[in-house]
Amino acid sequence: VAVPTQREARAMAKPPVRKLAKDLGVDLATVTASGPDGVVTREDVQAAVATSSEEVALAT
Amino acid sequence: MSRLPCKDDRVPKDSYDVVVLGAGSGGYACALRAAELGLSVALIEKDRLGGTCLHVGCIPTKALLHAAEVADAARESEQFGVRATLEGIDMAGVNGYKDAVVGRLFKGLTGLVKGRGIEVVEGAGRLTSPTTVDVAGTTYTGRHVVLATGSYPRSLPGLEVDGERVLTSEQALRLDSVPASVVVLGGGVIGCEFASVWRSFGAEVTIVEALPHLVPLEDEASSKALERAFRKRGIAFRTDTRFESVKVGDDAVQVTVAGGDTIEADLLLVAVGRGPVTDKLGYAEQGVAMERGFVTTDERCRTSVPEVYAVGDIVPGLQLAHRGFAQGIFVAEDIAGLAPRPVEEVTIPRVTYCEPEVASVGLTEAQAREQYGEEIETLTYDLAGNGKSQILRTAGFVKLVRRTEGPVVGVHMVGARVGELVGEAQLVVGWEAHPDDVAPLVHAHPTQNEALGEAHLALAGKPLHAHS
Amino acid sequence: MSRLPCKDDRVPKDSYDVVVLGAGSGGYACALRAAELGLSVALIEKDRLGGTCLHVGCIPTKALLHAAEVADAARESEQFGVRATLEGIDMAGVNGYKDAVVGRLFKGLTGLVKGRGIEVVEGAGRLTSPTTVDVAGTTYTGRHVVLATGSYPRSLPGLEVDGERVLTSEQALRLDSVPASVVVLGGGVIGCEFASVWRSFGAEVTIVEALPHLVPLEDEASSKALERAFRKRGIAFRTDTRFESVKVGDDAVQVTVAGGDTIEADLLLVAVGRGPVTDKLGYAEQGVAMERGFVTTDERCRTSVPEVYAVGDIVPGLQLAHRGFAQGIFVAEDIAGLAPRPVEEVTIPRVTYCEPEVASVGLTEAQAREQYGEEIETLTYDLAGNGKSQILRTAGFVKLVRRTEGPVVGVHMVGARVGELVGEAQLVVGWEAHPDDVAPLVHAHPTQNEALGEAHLALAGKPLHAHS
Ligand SMILES: Cc1cc2nc3c(=O)[nH]c(=O)nc-3n(C[C@H](O)[C@H](O)[C@H](O)COP(=O)(O)OP(=O)(O)OC[C@H]3O[C@@H](n4cnc5c(N)ncnc54)[C@H](O)[C@@H]3O)c2cc1C
Ligand SMILES: Cc1cc2nc3c(=O)[nH]c(=O)nc-3n(C[C@H](O)[C@H](O)[C@H](O)COP(=O)(O)OP(=O)(O)OC[C@H]3O[C@@H](n4cnc5c(N)ncnc54)[C@H](O)[C@@H]3O)c2cc1C
Repeated sequence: VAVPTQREARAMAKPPVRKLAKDLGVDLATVTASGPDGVVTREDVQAAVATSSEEVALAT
Repeated sequence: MSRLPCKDDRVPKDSYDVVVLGAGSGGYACALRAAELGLSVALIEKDRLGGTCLHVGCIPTKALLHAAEVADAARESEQFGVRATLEGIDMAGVNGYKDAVVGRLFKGLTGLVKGRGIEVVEGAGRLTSPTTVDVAGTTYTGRHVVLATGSYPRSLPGLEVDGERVLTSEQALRLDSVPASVVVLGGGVIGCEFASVWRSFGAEVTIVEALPHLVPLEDEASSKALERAFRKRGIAFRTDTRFESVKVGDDAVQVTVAGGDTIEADLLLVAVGRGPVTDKLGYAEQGVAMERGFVTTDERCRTSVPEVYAVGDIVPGLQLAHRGFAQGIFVAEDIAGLAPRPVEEVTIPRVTYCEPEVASVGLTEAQAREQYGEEIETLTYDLAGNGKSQILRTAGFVKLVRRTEGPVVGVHMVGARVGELVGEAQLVVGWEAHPDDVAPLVHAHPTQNEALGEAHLALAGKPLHAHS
Repeated sequence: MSRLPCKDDRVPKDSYDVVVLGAGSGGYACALRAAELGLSVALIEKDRLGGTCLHVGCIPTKALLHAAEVADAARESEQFGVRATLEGIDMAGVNGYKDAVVGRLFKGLTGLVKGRGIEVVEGAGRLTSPTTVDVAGTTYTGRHVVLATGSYPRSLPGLEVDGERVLTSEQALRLDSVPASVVVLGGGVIGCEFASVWRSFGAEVTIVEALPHLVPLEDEASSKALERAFRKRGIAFRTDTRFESVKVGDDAVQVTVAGGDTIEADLLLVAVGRGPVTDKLGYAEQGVAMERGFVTTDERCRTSVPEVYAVGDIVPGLQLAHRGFAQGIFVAEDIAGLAPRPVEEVTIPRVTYCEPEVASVGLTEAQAREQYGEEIETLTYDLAGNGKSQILRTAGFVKLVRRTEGPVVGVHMVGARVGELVGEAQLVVGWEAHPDDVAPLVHAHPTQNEALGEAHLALAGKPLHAHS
């Protein structure tokens, strides 16, 4: 099950961004990509973190 | 792993998926990758598989440069407590070594090409239609034709190369003795590499360069550092200086530069650039768009004629073997329908293998400023702070250029052996890493690549062995 | 950029944010980073700033190894057409060179530590409470204490180091002549490096190693390649062989190994590992948990006592200077409240700087198999196909270990100068890149880092200069 998502992830972002997402606990598959050819950018990952922490803030 | 069509169902001898004209870096890489992807390939070469790079370019020059390094090591051995004496250079021995290296790699390449079932056609080809190349009366038809005829050493108007006293790089590679003195016309990569070799072999060398700096395509900091190092090595150079004329005597040349100064030497090397080999090959006649002799293409290596691609030195841009490889591979994959991503010129690493080496990838500071205005930051880490560089007794630096708060867009390095650091630098630039991404990956101590690590640490605001 | 507290509002002399005990790689890196982050720091050192690495470790050994390289270059110069003669090794000259390198880096480090406003305390410290270290009667109090007292060369039970004929690495660094013959006890990193130096300097060398391979922590392929290369260089070794005893004579040692064989030599180097310097320093007394003399910590370098951290060689794991740096930086940032990410041991690069070099990062094939079962793939690219390695006349390989369809988890390399390639390799492993990520970034030709590129191309299913 893990293998296909990994392959997806690989296509979706450059290695340092993937690593960043992993470190921040962001699932790349859930991030809206803004880069060319559907590539997830660093900004996309950071936006995803901001959104999720806002959601957390709203929920509490 | 390979998917070669088996011998029996191979397409007729004169009809192929791809016909590649020229078996240099660009052409053979394209042929290898195409064959690997199951395409039938004819590879036409009038001289030897491997082209300029293998026979009269990258490989033989780097062999000379290594012999030069060995000579320098012996000459400077006392500095390290080693008692060795440099008695001289045996050019027959140097050439034997160089030719053995070329021969071995040539054998390897020949085996590789054969092993992948590529049809190698010996002879000079000519484009006779968008899908045909003629070689000595035989027509080779391809669904696609890839032009890869490479480049030749240029001269200046009125400057005649005689192959005796006035040489191109090709002839300079075949000298059977070390000249006592040389004038090198052109301070680009090839000129600086030969100047470096000859100086290490004991010659008096003067470089004449019309532009304001040596290796003028590099970041200005790199040019200046190289000039400093060359000055220390006793390599004379006159930048901002135009060549005017040369008088060839029986055993010397007299070079006159703008202003009237003259320089005498045994030899004159003409290293003023390389022109495309595209003349009289039928390209223009078949409607392939050209510009000053070069074949123009889009970023997908497509010429103005739909069936015809072009790769390598005949396409305007960096004249480097690995750019040829990359373009060749790209075209093969494109033809095979893999929809590859175009080769980004800016992520192609560049190395000048003189002593000290100059290496870079990405934008120079000036280019970055042009592109991003004031939104850039630079950081220079001096190799004086790098243990391994101190051990090698080399001077130089690692300079990073980044977009403010953004990725590293350029890496520039000068110093002995820094050419090997460009592999790491190209991942950083190619993957658009931020200094913060590199910072947690602490580098091996004591290496020169540690200097790259320190530079990224410092740029991320966490200098370790650097003054903040 | 630095945020040093200005002199006037500095905390009282005996109370600090951080008290660091030991100024080796781990300790001084921690102090530098802490000061940079605005913390007040006392750095206690009984000997010299820089510790093992700078004075009797990494730096002096690598200087010897470079002198060895210069000697080899002279000895083998004829192969490259250079007529040079190696007359001998002038150990006074070698030591002068080595000491000059150390001296220069020591000066740089001293300046750096001073420049950041760190209070350097000279003397031997002892932990007297979770927040205090005593030095010759003065108590230094820290909100946090960082233990970084490093390691010392171990011996075997019954094997007495006399500093004359039976030496540790520390004494071996101070020899004033080249021994005619040496037995090296221990085929790990330090043993192999000294063996390599002495062989290059002309000695007969025999390594005795109890485990089945030289550099036994490396991938087995690397060990085997090193063994092959050492054999060719005439370095004898007996693996799977236990040391039994040594008889020290007036001008020789006689080493007896299990089974009864004896080996005679001028000297015996004991390089069987390094033990932690933790004895009688108050650690155990203050309740710091220990294991076989090492201070145990969690992945955040915290000991069992909340205020006390430990970094470097006293913490079980890789005994490497840059691991010390990384841990020191980590602890400083942790104390400063930056919530840094723990140092991942597996992304720390490892280099053995003998000739040929051995370099690696990540998992060995065996470790990967243990972790992922059959879900791994490996690829070995032979340096015979790499132009630059042919030019250097070196043999070796680049071996990649990846998870099937997944990232590269290990890179292993053997060959002259491959230590410099580990910078790129560590980005690949550290950023968990897939071969497909590396493949489009075509490497500079002709470099050795090209071999890394070719290996990734091949593993991505697109071999260029490799048989598929
Ligand atoms: C001295 C020197 C040093 C260099 N050092 C380096 C270096 O260190 N690193 C680097 O990256 N680059 C280096 N280069 C540049 C590198 O050699 C070129 O970029 C590279 O060879 C270009 O490849 P190519 O395939 O475009 O052309 P080429 O290698 O020139 O190959 C073209 C081939 O086409 C053949 N050909 C031409 N016309 C015909 C025809 N009509 N029919 C059949 N065959 C034909 C030629 O015989 C030749 O074999 C160096 C060049 C020189 C001159
Ligand atoms: C021959 C050799 C070669 C090596 N080569 C390499 C290499 O190439 N690359 C690499 O990464 N690593 C190498 N190492 C290992 C490296 O030197 C160590 O990993 C590193 O020095 C560990 O740093 P540390 O801060 O833990 O300890 P140390 O460097 O040992 O520093 C500890 C310091 O604490 C001081 N100290 C101890 N007790 C007290 C006390 N009570 N009071 C005050 N001060 C005290 C000591 O004087 C010393 O300065 C080599 C080691 C050796 C021996």
